[in-house]
Amino acid sequence: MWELLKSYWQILRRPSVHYSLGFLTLGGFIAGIIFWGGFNTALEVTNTEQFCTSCHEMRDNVFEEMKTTIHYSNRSGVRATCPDCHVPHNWTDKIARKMQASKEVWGKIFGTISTREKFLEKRRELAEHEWARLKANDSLECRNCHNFDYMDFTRQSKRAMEQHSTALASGEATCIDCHKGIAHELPDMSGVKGW
Amino acid sequence: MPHTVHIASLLVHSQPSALEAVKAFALTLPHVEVHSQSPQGKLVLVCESDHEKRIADYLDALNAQPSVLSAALIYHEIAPVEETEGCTP
Amino acid sequence: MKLTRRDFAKAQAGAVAAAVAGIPLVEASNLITSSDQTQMEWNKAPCRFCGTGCSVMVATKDNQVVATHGDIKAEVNRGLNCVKGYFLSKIMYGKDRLTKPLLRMKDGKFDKNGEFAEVSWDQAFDIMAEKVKAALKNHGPNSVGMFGSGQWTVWEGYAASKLYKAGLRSNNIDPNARHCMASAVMGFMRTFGMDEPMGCYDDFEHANAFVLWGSNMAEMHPVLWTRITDRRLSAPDTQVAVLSTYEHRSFELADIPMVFTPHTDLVILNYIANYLIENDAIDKDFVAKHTNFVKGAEDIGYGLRPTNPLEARAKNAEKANTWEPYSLEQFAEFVKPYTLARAAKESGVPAERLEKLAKLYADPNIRVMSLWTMGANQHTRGVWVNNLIYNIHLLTGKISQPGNSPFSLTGQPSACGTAREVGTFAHRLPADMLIANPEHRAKAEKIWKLPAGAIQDQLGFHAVLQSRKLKDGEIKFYWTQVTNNMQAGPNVMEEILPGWRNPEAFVVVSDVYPTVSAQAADLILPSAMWVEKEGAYGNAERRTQFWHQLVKAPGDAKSDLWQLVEFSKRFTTDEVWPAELLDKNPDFKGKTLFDVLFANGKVNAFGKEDIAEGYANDEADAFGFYLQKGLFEEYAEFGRGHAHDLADFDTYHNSRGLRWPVVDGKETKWRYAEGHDPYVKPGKGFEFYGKPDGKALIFALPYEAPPEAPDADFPFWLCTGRVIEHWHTGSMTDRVDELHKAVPQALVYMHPDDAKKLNVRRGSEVMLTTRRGEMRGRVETRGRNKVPQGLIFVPFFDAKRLVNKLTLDATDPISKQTDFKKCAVKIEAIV
Amino acid sequence: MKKHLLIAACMGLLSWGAVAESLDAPAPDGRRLGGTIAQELQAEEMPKVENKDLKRERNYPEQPPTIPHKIDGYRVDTNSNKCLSCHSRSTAAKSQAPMISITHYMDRDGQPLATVSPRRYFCEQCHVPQHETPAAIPNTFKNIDQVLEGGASQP
Repeated sequence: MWELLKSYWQILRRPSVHYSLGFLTLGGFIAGIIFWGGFNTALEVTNTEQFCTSCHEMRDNVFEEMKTTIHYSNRSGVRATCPDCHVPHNWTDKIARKMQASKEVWGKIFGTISTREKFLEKRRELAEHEWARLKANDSLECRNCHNFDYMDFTRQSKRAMEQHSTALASGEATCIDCHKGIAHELPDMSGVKGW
Repeated sequence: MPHTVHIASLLVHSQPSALEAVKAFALTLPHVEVHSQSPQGKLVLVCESDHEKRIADYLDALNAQPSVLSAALIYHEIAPVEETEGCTP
Repeated sequence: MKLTRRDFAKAQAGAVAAAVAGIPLVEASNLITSSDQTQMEWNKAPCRFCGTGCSVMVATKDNQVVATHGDIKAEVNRGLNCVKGYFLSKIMYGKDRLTKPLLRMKDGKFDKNGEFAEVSWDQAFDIMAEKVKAALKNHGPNSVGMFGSGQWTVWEGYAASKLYKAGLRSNNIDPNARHCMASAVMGFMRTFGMDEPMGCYDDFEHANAFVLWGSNMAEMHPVLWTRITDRRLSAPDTQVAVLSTYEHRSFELADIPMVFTPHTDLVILNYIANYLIENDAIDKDFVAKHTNFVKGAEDIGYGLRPTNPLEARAKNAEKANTWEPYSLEQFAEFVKPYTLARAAKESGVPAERLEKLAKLYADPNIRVMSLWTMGANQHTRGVWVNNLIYNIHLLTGKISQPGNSPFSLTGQPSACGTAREVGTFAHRLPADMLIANPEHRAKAEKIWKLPAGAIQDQLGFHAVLQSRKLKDGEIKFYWTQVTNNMQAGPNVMEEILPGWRNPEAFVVVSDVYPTVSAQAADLILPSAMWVEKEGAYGNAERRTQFWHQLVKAPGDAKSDLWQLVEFSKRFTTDEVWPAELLDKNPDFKGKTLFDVLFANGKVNAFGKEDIAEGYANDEADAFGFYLQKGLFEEYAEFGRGHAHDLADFDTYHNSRGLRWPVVDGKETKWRYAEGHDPYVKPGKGFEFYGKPDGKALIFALPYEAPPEAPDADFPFWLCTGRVIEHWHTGSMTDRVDELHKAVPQALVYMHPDDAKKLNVRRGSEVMLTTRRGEMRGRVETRGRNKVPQGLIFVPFFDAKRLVNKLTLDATDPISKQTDFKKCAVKIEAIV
Repeated sequence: MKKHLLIAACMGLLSWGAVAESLDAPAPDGRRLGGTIAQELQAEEMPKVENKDLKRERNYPEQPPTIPHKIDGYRVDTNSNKCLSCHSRSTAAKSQAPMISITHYMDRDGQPLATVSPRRYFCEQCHVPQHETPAAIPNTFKNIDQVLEGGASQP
């Protein structure tokens, strides 16, 4: 066995005899593009609602709950899909989030939230991750669409205007502080500030 | 903008045992008079103010009293000051 | 004294507030008016809406209701009302209030297709009497009919029943409680031999698990829901299980939420019985001492017309309400196929939730209250569902004890007090007695001081049958009071409307507003309502509550009681009783029905001086005696000494109601239990004395398929029901601005994915079609109800959206109660 | 044969027409237009919820105030109560929303509690938003002020 590995290693180590350097460089480059493209495509595929809801855990829980909310259907038809809110748009953050997602694959395989009951049990924990992430990045994914600079307060209700022009404007609060549970149901909120 | 005066009456329903205490508290509020009261714990307050905000504040303050069951605005009239001075109805 | 305008304004401000508070204006400036003029009168009255029976305080001033609020002293609601109850002040003041009798006329004469014109009460009664006499003479007792409701006051229902059953000698009188409570009644009668719950609302504070079988109490019994919420949120071990065919507001409090496929409640209930037996969780001692096992008849049909193929196929439609002896062992064998796996598969509820539910009942340390209303009762196997719920409580002995309580809720304010206790059904007499039983008839004749044989043995028609008989031309005269069957009854287009518009029939509707029923009538009588008359209601926990007349009815509007009693003067015994009966009892000859029924020495025994001081009583003024008291005291004779004891009349005016049986001035909270119920013999522990041997029955009953289910042509389930803001057909609540603006129209609740498939969206107009009719409505994919795919929910309060054009007039074959919760519907976009 | 069919069809139409007419006889207007029971009229558009945050006059002091704003997506269940995020004692100052009344802090027996009474937890049992739609039927209810002014509501 060891011998076999050794011989393979030697083959790999040996400089190429048959192919030109140019071919190898160019070939490597092209292969790189193909590989990278594939990686990105795969990444993009996992970044769609279709992919998210291909698992029943997402489809039957959070996605089902979202269907009756304003982020699913509203006057202008601009709607948020799962990754719009739950996957960072910035590349490094995205890759970091995707790495975290490997844990979710693990969860899927072992059925951590395979039933509604299990999901509800874990909901507070899962929600807290999202709140913490959005709190830390100042609700970046919210702001990708809801940009404070372009909010026309006169078109908001009095209540909204008051909060947005004070707490939000001063940076005292960020979107997620008040807008928890707008797209999905909430876990037990005891101890959560503002609830 | 003409200077206005706000005249309002509030109906305060308190626990009968605490009526006197509530009354005493109400009288600490500026420009508040006790109009009438009943042994069932009801108190009618009349207040004047130069701004409606103050009336709302009074209501909130009364509502926040522990023995007050409810305090409600019953009557609210806004009149220009000149009209309210010196003429008989 | 010189007064400034400011002083004046202040005086005015103070006086108004004092008036609101009901404080006499002592030493305060009396610029506006004197204190006796600014004072409001506060009186108690039960709420006009659901069967909860909340007490409200009503303020009146100058013959008008000016305010209402929850009665702090009432045990039922302790100061709370629901949003409808808080707006009771406004229900009498809709601008289109009926104030004059209206008759369809052409050229000064009645014409079935004529326009409504004002007539006098005399003219109205003339034509009614003419039609009744002709019908009775030519077509027999069941050619005259009456349809009332659990909104009749106790004495109105009693007077109507007496007028029909004893006066006109027709048992053809039924209440709309038939659409509402009949399955609960038959459930009680079959299992316990006696109607109405053994427990009471005190159970809410004692139970630590609540199971809602198809009920949406958060919207339909909101004040009782506050008691469950109170218990659930303040005693953390408390659990709430909610079962329904769609997700509604009660799910907001649910620990065990369960959305099941329509009709599979039968499977779930049998699974629980199976679970209890297999896990040795039954109370063997209780079961041996206090129960018997029986097997009920199967394949009993669906209460459809006999010509319907489904009905013709049913083997035991004729003997649906029969059973044979059985044993525990046989019962265990019978429920064995109802396994957890089967229940989960057929109901669509996850197995772990079903098991959790079963454990609530199995655990001897958990006190369980089961609650149900229309989900269980409006069901083609509604009686079975009631029986199966009792099975579980009897198997575990969780019954008739504080907190252990199978509790059948009611939909109308006096479904229990009037419809059931007075027995305004086509087969019943007061105090659970039956027309079919000769002894019961004899007893009624004796109390009513009538000759033997005055009450006929021929049963009347039940609600759905009345509609069919109208259509078939067999009912010639039909009078409805306090109900709106054209909107609330099933299959309007095929069965009800054609019947009412049948030229053979003369239809009278007594109502307060031009309801859809009034619009379809031939004669409309303007009624007095709620505190415009003295009344009594009986709520779901056996509590009888009274109220005084507080204001006068507008215009010529008269109470239903006045209408019934005054109408009885139009008949003499010779006109409506057979000669042989009169020959045997010559004393009765030549008398009016008023003399025989109401001036009989009992009903007119109390003079006007008995009326509490300071209260008006328009009926006493009209007839010269305290009619309500006389009727009540005569009626109470039926139940006293027979476990239906009512206290004396005046007691009720001075209390917040009492729960019968009231023995020696004491009410009964838990029936059938020693120490609580005076009718249980000492040493028995429990005694279900409605049955001859004191033992309740545990029924073996299977799952049977519903009469109609979605298919390729009609692919959706249709479920109908209510919303919290409106009561029943909305005739009162839709005339209150705040309630109308809260829920302006009936919407078609639909799953967003279904909407997408149908190419419609929220707000789209759709045409709903069933095999019986069609209705246009707007789609709602959000909001309070989350329906599963394949099912839509439409409330029935909206007179403009008559969802009962779609429903099927299938009934439970035992109770004859309609199933408004399931039929198959097709949905198409209107473009 | 053809002729017979035609006559039969005409008869059918005629009798259908006659039935439809007699099903809908003239009647006074109520919540439904008089004489339209057998017809299906277009369903009204769904109105919007009034969202002006303006307090509305109450009919009497004991009336629960209606909600002057939208409540879409405000969850109230065992996990959370969004209404209390603004209207509870501790949050009202910050939000400047009216604090729920003192009665909401009492139990069944009128004893004051440290927090909102559980029996009052589900706000929408008493408080409802209002849609931008006219009254279905005008209501002639008169409040105490109007009654004292001498206006009688009864016809």
